[in-house]
Amino acid sequence: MKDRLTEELLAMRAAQEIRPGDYCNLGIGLPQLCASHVPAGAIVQSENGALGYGPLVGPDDVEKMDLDFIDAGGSFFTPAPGMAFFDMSTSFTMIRSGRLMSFLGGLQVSEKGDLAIHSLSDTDEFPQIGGSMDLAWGAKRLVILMTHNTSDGKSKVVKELTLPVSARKCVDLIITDLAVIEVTSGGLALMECTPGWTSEEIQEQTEAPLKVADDVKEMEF
Amino acid sequence: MKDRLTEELLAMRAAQEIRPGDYCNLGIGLPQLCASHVPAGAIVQSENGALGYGPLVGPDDVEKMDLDFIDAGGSFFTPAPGMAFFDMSTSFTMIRSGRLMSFLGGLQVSEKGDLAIHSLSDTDEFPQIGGSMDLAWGAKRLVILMTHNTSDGKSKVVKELTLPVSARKCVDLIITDLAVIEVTSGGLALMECTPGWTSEEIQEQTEAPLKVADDVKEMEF
Amino acid sequence: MSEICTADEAMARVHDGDMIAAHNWGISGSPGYLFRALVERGVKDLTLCIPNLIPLPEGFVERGLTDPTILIPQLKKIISPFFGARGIMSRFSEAFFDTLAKEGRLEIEASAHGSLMERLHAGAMGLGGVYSPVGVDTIVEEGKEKRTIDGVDYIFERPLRPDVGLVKADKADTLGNLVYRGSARGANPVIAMASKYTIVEVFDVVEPGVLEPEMIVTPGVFVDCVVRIPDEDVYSEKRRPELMQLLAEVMLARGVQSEAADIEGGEE
Amino acid sequence: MSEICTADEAMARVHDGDMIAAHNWGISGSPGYLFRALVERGVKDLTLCIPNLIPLPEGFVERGLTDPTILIPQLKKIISPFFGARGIMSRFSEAFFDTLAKEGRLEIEASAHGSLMERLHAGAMGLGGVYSPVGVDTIVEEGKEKRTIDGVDYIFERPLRPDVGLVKADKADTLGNLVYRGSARGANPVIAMASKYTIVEVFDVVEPGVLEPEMIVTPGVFVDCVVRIPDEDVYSEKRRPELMQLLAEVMLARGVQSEAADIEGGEE
Repeated sequence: MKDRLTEELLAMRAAQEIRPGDYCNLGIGLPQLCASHVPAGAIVQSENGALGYGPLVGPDDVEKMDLDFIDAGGSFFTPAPGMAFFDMSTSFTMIRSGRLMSFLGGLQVSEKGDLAIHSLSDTDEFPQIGGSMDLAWGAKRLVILMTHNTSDGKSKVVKELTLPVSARKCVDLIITDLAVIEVTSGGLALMECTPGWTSEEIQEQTEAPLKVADDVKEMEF
Repeated sequence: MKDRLTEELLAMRAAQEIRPGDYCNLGIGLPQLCASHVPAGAIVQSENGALGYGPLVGPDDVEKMDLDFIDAGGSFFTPAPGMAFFDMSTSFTMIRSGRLMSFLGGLQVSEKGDLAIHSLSDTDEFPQIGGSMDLAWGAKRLVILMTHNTSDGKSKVVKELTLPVSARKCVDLIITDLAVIEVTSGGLALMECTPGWTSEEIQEQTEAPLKVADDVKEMEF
Repeated sequence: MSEICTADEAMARVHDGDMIAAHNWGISGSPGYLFRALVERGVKDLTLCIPNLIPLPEGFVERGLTDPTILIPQLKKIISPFFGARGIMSRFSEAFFDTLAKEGRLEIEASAHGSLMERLHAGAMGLGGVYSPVGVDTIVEEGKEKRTIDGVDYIFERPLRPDVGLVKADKADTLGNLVYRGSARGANPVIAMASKYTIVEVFDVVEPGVLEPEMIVTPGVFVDCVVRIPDEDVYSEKRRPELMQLLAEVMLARGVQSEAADIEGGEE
Repeated sequence: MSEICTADEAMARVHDGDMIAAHNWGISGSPGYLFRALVERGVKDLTLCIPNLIPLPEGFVERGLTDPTILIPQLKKIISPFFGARGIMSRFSEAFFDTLAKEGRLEIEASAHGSLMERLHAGAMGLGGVYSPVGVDTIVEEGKEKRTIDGVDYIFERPLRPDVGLVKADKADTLGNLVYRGSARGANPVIAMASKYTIVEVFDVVEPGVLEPEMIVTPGVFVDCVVRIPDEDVYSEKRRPELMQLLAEVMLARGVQSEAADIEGGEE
């Protein structure tokens, strides 16, 4: 079987969507891994109430960890000049302002750009909504980072969501371990393929129909 | 003609309603004059976003004035240990929280405790609502400080408001240059008379009927 | 990302018909330097959301200071809780207002202070509207939906999402993070969050890290454009003692009264 | 006026059936010292409003630390956007939850983070409710009024006005003014403003004037009761390095993962 992207490579590709001067919220899971690849001059936001902090502390730097410097995923971050702290009401005003781009994980994305992220079942007793619904609604640009298929091989890029919807028509771009896919008014456009994979092979792994972009290319890192 | 209270005496009597530990908003006009008589341990709030500041700067202390230390009426205040500044959204959250008592001026108060304060006419092109409606709605206890009669002798304590209403059933206590009047569910109760004035004489100056309290007494300062 | 620019450059972003928000409670905390630039920009049919509309006392305008009433000829609508009536009427003739009214050119919408803050907050949060208990049975409820919830009466207040916010802060860093001083904070942080495009005038711009992360009131993400007031300008920090002196003279001339004393209406 | 008291004295104010609000995002900023006191108080049928319900990793509870899931036996309802599901299920048996569900004793109300903040804000401002655009077409809209305003769909969200707010701040002064540190701020200031009665745990209490007026985040008027964590307690400032060490050990044992890593559901 062909190789898919590692989590690290996926995060590196995704981080290319962030430009200097952008404000970006990094969600829990794969998006967190982008923190180490954010370009200089871009500013990271965390929904629990921090903006403009520095790189995450690695496991070898325990002495740099500060109990009061945690991001939304509970990772410890380092301070940076110009960072700011604020309460969660201010944080969600920010998130709903349309001034942030947002990277989220995903369980499913439909061809219309609908997103499922918070639960695996309609009868889930303990849903995990967190900030995802606010982030999906308010983002200037919403990028979903996820594996292309579930662990049992089902496509996560679907015609219609089968999992509980988190927000409708919100996704702008999908980055998976197989492809970069743009959500357009005319459906899903395959923009980039993981090295070694053809458009046809990616379509085979994808429930929703993909239009192959004229300038489709191989992913670069 | 008998003497009515001076503005200064009226403010001194009103300030007796404030106890150590109380938080109190002082409105524009007569209430501002209470600032010099607030008991130690009581904390003053200003709707533009300040809490716990010190006494106002007098006209002889120009060198103590700070352009950024102004109260709601535009008077300059002195700093005090433990004072805090905040934005107007926080300030009106405070005002609506029921945690502040409030002193306001008034144009008319009805026997039901309705208040008119913001305008002299229904067709007023430039109403002066400010924070009065919020303060009247949100106060833990609302005390109105005003002259008992208009400059042309009409009663400002009325059966029904003839001026535009600012808030209904909000007033707890009326302090005028003639009397201290409590608004009760059974109507207005005359609690104190200005020295030299009898209950009957005060009723003559008042459109709304006053029940004379059993323990009615002369105002003290 | 916040840009550092001049007032003229910033004003290029303001267009005919825009909704503008600004703070006003006398001189302190009000973006007078930007008001002046807005007059020079000459755009019209603006809607102005402002907590107070308080004219400066005599002697200030002559020195190059600007209050928001100066903007009236450029406005089609004012949303405000408080009008410094006498001052406004003395600045503009009654005939001027009659003309505006006849031409339907100046609409006045009264609000309560707390409700104005709440409408701006609702705009910032993307809400469709809120039910507010303040102003029930008053002029403020005119034309608005009313609803009783759990036995309490409320008015439906619509969100305000200004096209441009004019903000006055004490200092900014180059990332647009803002701190304020004393009671000059006012509605400024609320306006910065609610506006689609936020322009800020400051006394000084500092490097990132100079403002402590715990002290920053408005994070830079809400700020599009930072204008540093030039040193020689009447609004500069350098010339504040001069303003204070002028204000003190006005106050002394009036006796115990305050800067905003003429805002009190009629009987009060 | 704010009082300085012990956790036990403060808890006397909490009664059966009360709505409680608290912050939780792991250890930092969460009032664990007060959670422990609330367990000791033993009141029941509480409703808990909390941004997250994240169990502590193993090894923490054994050292006297408390997370909000410890309160579950005392609750009749939880309003929260985020449940650290696996951790909760491992702490309490499935049978426990089945029993609660059968007896109708534990109601779960899901929310979005921003909507929870907005409902607390609405409670603080005395609003009757707000129309929020977030959660339309999702489980969050169940049982709620929907309304289209200017072409956009909204859900009617009701205000939350907790009876008691449990707040964690860094320092208080004797007037109850609060400052926070870093991301520990979280929902604490929102909860302090929304609650009818606010109890705060702090590392230290200082004299008025020590906290700069520009740095105070929660003005003392919102604070009823300040509890200073005793020096010897596991939650004290003195023992924070010990907590940090413990947390680091947990993280190292897990590899690159974080304190809250087990909050991620299913596929993510």
